[in-house]
Amino acid sequence: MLLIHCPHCREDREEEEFSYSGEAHIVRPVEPEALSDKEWGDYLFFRKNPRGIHHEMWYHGIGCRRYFYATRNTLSYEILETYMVGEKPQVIAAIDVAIDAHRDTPRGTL
Amino acid sequence: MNQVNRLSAVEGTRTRIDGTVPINFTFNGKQLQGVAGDTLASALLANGVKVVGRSFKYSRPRGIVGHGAEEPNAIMQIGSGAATVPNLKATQVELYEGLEAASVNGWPSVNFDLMSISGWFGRLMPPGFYYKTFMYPAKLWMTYEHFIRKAAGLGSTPVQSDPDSYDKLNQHCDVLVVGAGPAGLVAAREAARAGARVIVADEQNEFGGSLLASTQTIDGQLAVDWVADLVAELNGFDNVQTLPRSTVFGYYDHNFLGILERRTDHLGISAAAGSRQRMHRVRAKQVILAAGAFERPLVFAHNDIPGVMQASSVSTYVNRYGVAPGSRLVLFTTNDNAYQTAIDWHRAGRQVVAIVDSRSQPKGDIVAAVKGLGIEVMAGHGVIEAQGGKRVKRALVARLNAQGADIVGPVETLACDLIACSGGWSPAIHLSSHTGAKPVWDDSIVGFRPGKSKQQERSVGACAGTYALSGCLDDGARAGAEAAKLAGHGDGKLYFPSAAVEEYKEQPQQALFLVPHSKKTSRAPSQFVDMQLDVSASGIELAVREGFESVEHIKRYTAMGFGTDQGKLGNINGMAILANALGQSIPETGTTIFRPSYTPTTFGAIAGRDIGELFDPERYTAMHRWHAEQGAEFEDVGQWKRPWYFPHVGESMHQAVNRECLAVRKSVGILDASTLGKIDIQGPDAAEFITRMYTNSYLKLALGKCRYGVMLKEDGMIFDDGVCACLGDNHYLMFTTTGGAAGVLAWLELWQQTEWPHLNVYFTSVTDHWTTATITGPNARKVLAKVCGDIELANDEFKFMDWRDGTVAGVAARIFRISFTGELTYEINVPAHYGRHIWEALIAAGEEFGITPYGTETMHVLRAEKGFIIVGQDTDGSMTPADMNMDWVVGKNKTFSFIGKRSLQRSDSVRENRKQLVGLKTIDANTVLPEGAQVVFDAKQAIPMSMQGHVTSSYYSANLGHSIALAVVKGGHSREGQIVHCPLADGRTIAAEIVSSVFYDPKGERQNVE
Amino acid sequence: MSNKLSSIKVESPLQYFHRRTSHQSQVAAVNGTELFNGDAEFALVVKEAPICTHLNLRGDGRDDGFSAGVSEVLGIPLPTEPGHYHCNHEHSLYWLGPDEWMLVSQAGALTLEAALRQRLTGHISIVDLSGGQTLINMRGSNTAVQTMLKKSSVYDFAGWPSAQTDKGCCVQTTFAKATAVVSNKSDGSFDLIIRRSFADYIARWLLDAGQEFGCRIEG
Amino acid sequence: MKKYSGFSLLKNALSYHENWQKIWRSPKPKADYDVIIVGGGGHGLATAYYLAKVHGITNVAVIEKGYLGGGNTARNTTIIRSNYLWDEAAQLYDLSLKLWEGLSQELNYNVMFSQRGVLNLGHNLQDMRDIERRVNANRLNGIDGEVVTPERIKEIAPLINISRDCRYPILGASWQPRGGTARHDAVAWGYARGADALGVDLIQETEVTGIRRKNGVVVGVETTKGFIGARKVACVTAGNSGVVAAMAGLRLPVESRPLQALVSEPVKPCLDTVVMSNAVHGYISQSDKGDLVVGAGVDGYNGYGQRGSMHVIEHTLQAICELFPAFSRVRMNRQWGGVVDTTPDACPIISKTSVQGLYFNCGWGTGGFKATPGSGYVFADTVANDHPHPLAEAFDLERFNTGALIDEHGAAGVAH
Repeated sequence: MLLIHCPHCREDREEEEFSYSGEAHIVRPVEPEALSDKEWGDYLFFRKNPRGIHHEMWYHGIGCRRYFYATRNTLSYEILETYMVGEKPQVIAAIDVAIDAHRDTPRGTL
Repeated sequence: MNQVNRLSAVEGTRTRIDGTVPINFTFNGKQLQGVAGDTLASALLANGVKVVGRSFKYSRPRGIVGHGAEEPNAIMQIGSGAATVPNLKATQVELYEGLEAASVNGWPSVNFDLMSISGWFGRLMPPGFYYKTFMYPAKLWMTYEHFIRKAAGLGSTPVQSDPDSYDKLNQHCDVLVVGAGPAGLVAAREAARAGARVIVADEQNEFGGSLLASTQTIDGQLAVDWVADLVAELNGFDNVQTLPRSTVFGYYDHNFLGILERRTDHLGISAAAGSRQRMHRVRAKQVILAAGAFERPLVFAHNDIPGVMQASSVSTYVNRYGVAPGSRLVLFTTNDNAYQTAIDWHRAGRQVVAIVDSRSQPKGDIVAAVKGLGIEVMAGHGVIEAQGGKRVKRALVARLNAQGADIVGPVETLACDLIACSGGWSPAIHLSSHTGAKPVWDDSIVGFRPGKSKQQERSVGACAGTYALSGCLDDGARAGAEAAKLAGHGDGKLYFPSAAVEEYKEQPQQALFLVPHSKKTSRAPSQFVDMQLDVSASGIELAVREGFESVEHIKRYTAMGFGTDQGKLGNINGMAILANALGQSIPETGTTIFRPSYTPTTFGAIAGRDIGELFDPERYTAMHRWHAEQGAEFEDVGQWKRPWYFPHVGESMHQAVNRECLAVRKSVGILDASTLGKIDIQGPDAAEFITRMYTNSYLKLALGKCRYGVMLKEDGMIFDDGVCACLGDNHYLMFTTTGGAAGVLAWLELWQQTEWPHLNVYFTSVTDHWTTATITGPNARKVLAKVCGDIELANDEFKFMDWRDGTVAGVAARIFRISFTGELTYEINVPAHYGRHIWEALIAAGEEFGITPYGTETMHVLRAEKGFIIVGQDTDGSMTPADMNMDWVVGKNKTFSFIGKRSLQRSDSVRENRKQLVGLKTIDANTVLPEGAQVVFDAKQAIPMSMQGHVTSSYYSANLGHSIALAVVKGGHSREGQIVHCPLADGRTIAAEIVSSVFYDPKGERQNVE
Repeated sequence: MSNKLSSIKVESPLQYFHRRTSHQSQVAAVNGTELFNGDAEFALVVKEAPICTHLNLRGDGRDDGFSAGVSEVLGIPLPTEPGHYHCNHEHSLYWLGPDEWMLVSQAGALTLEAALRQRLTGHISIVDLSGGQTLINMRGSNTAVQTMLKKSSVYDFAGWPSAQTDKGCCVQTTFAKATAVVSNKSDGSFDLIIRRSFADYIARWLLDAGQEFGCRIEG
Repeated sequence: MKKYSGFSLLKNALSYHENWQKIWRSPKPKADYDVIIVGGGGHGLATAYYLAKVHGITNVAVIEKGYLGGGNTARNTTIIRSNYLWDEAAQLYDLSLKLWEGLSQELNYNVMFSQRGVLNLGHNLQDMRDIERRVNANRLNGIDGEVVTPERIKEIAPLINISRDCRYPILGASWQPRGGTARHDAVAWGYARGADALGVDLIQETEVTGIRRKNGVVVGVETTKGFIGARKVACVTAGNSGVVAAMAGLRLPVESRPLQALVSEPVKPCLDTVVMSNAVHGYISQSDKGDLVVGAGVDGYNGYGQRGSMHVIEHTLQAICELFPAFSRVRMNRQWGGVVDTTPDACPIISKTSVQGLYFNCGWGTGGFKATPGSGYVFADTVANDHPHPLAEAFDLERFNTGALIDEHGAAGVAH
């Protein structure tokens, strides 16, 4: 049962007020038509889904109706930070960098 | 039976019962009497009841073992009829007048049980026996299982609805103290004094914990008096909430805890108001766990015979309830602590036959004190077997070696009727364990201590392995001040002086988890580890012999710890026996993770008030009352109640819908369309934004005009549709489906806020603000003209897909000329306060035209006649606009690649043979295809058939005089004229012709009727 | 919108509820228990405010022109601190989000919207929600009011300081299985702004939850 | 392998159960295997069993980081049914159901597969349309099923509330008599015992920490007990698939979410079938021990914590109390969570990957237990032949690029 700090309301609020909106910082390709089916499929469906540090979107739907980002540990559920759209996370998992370097397919325009 | 075991007052103790208030109750139909302050268990013991139940697997007679949440045997069915509750532990049931209790197992009675399995026959049911048998012949398994199931379960559920109600409070506090024993009480006091918002919860009916049965003094006061003063002090704080009868059942993420408060159970009535139980949903900044500890039983042969009890429980019954559950006591211990039980028993005037101490040289202060009373101490001995049938008659005692692992002397027999056991204590680490903290084995306390905190919590007192009262008080106070400080209150320093306590200095205990028997474990009489599930030491050893090594495998194979006591007594012994069998240490073997609930928690309390009509909000439109008064039948659409159809007296649904349909096409009908989602969109980039979200363009939509659009998810599949109107410069109104309203708003916000924040546009839901009355039919204009004088309604003035502001029946209204029926239609929108007014005005105005209110069913028929789709009915999340024959709604020349566009070009989206929307006309005009019928091309093929699609919508069209259906069929758009078949469950196969999905007025002329 | 109310029937969201249902739940006697605070017949009174204007206001709160404009028209400062509202005898302006406010007013919706639009420039939005919402007030014994809030919402209202006559705290949060904008008032009572279609549900919820101290709903 | 039977039980009872054969060996890992299966849950063990039994590939190791069957196999609510909507899913799940029907005898281990039927309730008109559609499709696929009325539902589950007065009254249901439940632990143990007897090495308490590749071809796995070579590596790590995929530099169309369940205290038999309701969100059955076994919907956020949020449980029990008002007084004994790998179309991934010799079987979402035998069967075939089994073809990873999804939840809400 999460307690989430809404950066807009500037207070800790109960999970029931929020909804989860998936992985953050996935940028929509500027020219979708220029992508192959595989690249487009990657953008649509393939996710980091890490066991550990995760940057994700939350919607304070029963509250200020604003989206924001959270850095959350998906194993301990600890929320390490919440931050505004347009901001960069302060906490970044080492593995994130590793996976990006390893990946066998490039990720759309990302 | 009178209360043969009730003690008269004992000097130096004060019980918590009131002997002057008798309470009558029944047990297995027999009238008995207890007194105020009794639990059901103490009253049963007072009455000399020996057997309280039968064991689950072997049906062995069982008696009361403990005095609280740890009790494995005394499982009761309480009450009868709708208010009955299964599986309550007699040790936790407060006695009330008229209480009805019954054992949950044992037929025909617990004292004479036909199902009792004894001797070697029981050996046919070792752990896992059912995995090895009942397999042949395969057909018979369901028969075998039928009999296995007959033996399942403890108590019975009621068969009626629960007459009681339950509720919840959302609580927020600085410090939650779990347990109001000595450590918890002082912790709460320090935290409260520092100004923190404190909640103290304890599962018992009164605060005090172990002190309620203690003969110790604190600051010169009897412990119970000290408790009373402290509780009064706590109640004096405004910032303290005290919750007795309240069990903290689960510790969840981010310091969220669940508490179950039992409010009326002890009264024995179904509460007429308020709630039987209340769940507190607590978000605490800091938590102090002071949940105490459980005494560990000793595992010896036939240690399950009634009369074998926990030593601390015997003391509790004597000191707290004034009950001596027997006459002649053998105390079997591995530690100093339990000697107190012999003192208590002696003081109660009963005989202590002997203290059997497994340690070869017990020499603590209390040992001396006991010897001073003339009690015999048999050092270096163990009780290796209890004997008796339904009651202990004797204890077999033998000398053990120094490790307690082997018998090294002859077996003696001690006659007795009570064996009190103590194998030391196990901290109640359950809640700490819920947080994911991994328990740590500590040899010095022979038990698991709570692991490193994963949350803002700390354990104090016995649940942290601190057993001395003085230590509990000191730790508790410190924790209280510290927690308050961390929550932002006080400086962490102690305010209250520490209490003066006299207590014995204890000598080390001995670790003894399985008492040896003269026979080896596999052949000895059963040495029970988990009594509720009949798990014995030999069963654990067998599981190891069979190759199981993980403690989780052992638990699952033997069922150890899966009972309603969750292994509070048995688990540590079981793990230790396992470790020994594996030749490992206990830490190497590990522990299992405790999960919520700490003790069983009522479903109804977890559900709370959100049941019945409050299960989910019913949303009403402003005209709801009118519909109800007209006798409308309602349909659930999301949370909305929408009129389904308006039957006249004596009319069937079919007749009503036919009448409504004909009325619309012949004259005029009226529909409450208020539930459609409506989103107001403003901002300089509104048109650009909307154009990105819909498949078509809105950049050139002129003021006063509307346009129909389809919204896709990024995967290219249709997810909503509706009309969007341009209301002014940079101002639009978007209609969504009824069910899609909230989802579409969140979807718009998502893209604007996270992807295109540079686009200046605001969205506001106006669904509730506007009430929509839709009049439709050839006479719609005439009806509207009667109540609206300030809009030019002529066809070429107020065109199809226009909207106008005007006055309707004296109310400012916004009218959209759009159509979901194909007829001339005006959707009249007014602020909802005027909803009923406008509706009644239109009904009155339409009277001369026979205006007919219609519901969603008629709406569906009429739109299906026109081939208009309903998202979610004709589409299912795998349909593109092209599939729906709606290519016309996809803007091919939009510069921006709208949401979902790219997906329309994927190989699967452009594949031939996709399912496509078509009309179906049954060969027999009167046969209506069932919605959901599957479509095949060849009706004669064998199963599995090659399915080509399915019927999405199907109705009888009274206007056309034949049935109509919409279906999605593979390659359907190029199959017009072909015959398809729908094989049905009832054996019929219905043939139909693929036709255009537009059945009625294909040229769309009727909406322009003059 | 027209203000010719005299000849036209208007129906507030809870009016239907009054006509349809018994609108009070009384304390039931429970013999000999201390459970229920049964001094008063009704420890909780819920009253729906007369129909008034509700406007949703969007704009950039950090833009001085915007906040000055709003405060000039309304005579109260724009609350920019999360979770606060400002009010005077005519208007109450609630913070809903960093660029969103709810304005509840005795002034006519059309007039008020026009006045704001005239004064405000740039990217703003004003939306009339008067028909879609209603304001209800919950007053009674402190215990009853606080308990009702605890039963109904996950938000921690006890953490709020007392309201003053011209400002107080507000929050949009859960209310049973619906939502509400809840605010405290200087007289110790609480206001709830709820959506019209949920009004019946919330009224039923309040009566049910208020049963233990007695709850009356007034029109 | 010594056969289990009533006779062997009797014989062993006479010798005080001192002479039972070990259920499986505890071998030290060899240096090299033909196939390494990562993950010793039901699906992994079934894959190993069928590799050995059907394909004669016995130089196989199953590597499990904890204990066998300790993941979702140990955490699910054991519901078995095959009444899926789409042909591809229905055929796969029905293969599984057919294997279930002979599994106890096949394994000589009683997995207690109990065909007490499954009801999927409908509460509104669209539910009923979907039920009709699904049942019609099932029948034409040769899968048993019928649409039943509330009155018939009441006969099957007498304590259910079919009153029209409740918030979301029951309008009907689909009924699959061949569906039911099985004893989850026994499934893992039975497959493990069977695989072991055929020569498969079951290696517990050993975690795979890396997947070693050479020129895009798998050569083995790094583990906490060192490197183990293999020509093929088959990953069956439900709830952890993304993490294992990342070891090979792959990303999956998978998000791992908590799924919660709970059991009541044991009560006397009162519910003889499985009742599921997607619309009000709860499902329930009664075990042979008497526990009411209740499952919830998936939690809203990604999480590997094997626990979810309380409000999900609260909602589920509201639904259960609505469906069975008499159960309101029953008490929750234990609650827990598992981690489910959800895919965009609520259908599994059974697939080769871009790495030669590396295979994935994952993404079963909330419905993996029922698929255990069929999943193992088609995956073993796919691994053995390096080519998808015909029933696995549609579940290839490629579908997420072409768009050929099998939108099972589009029609069924939640695919438990």
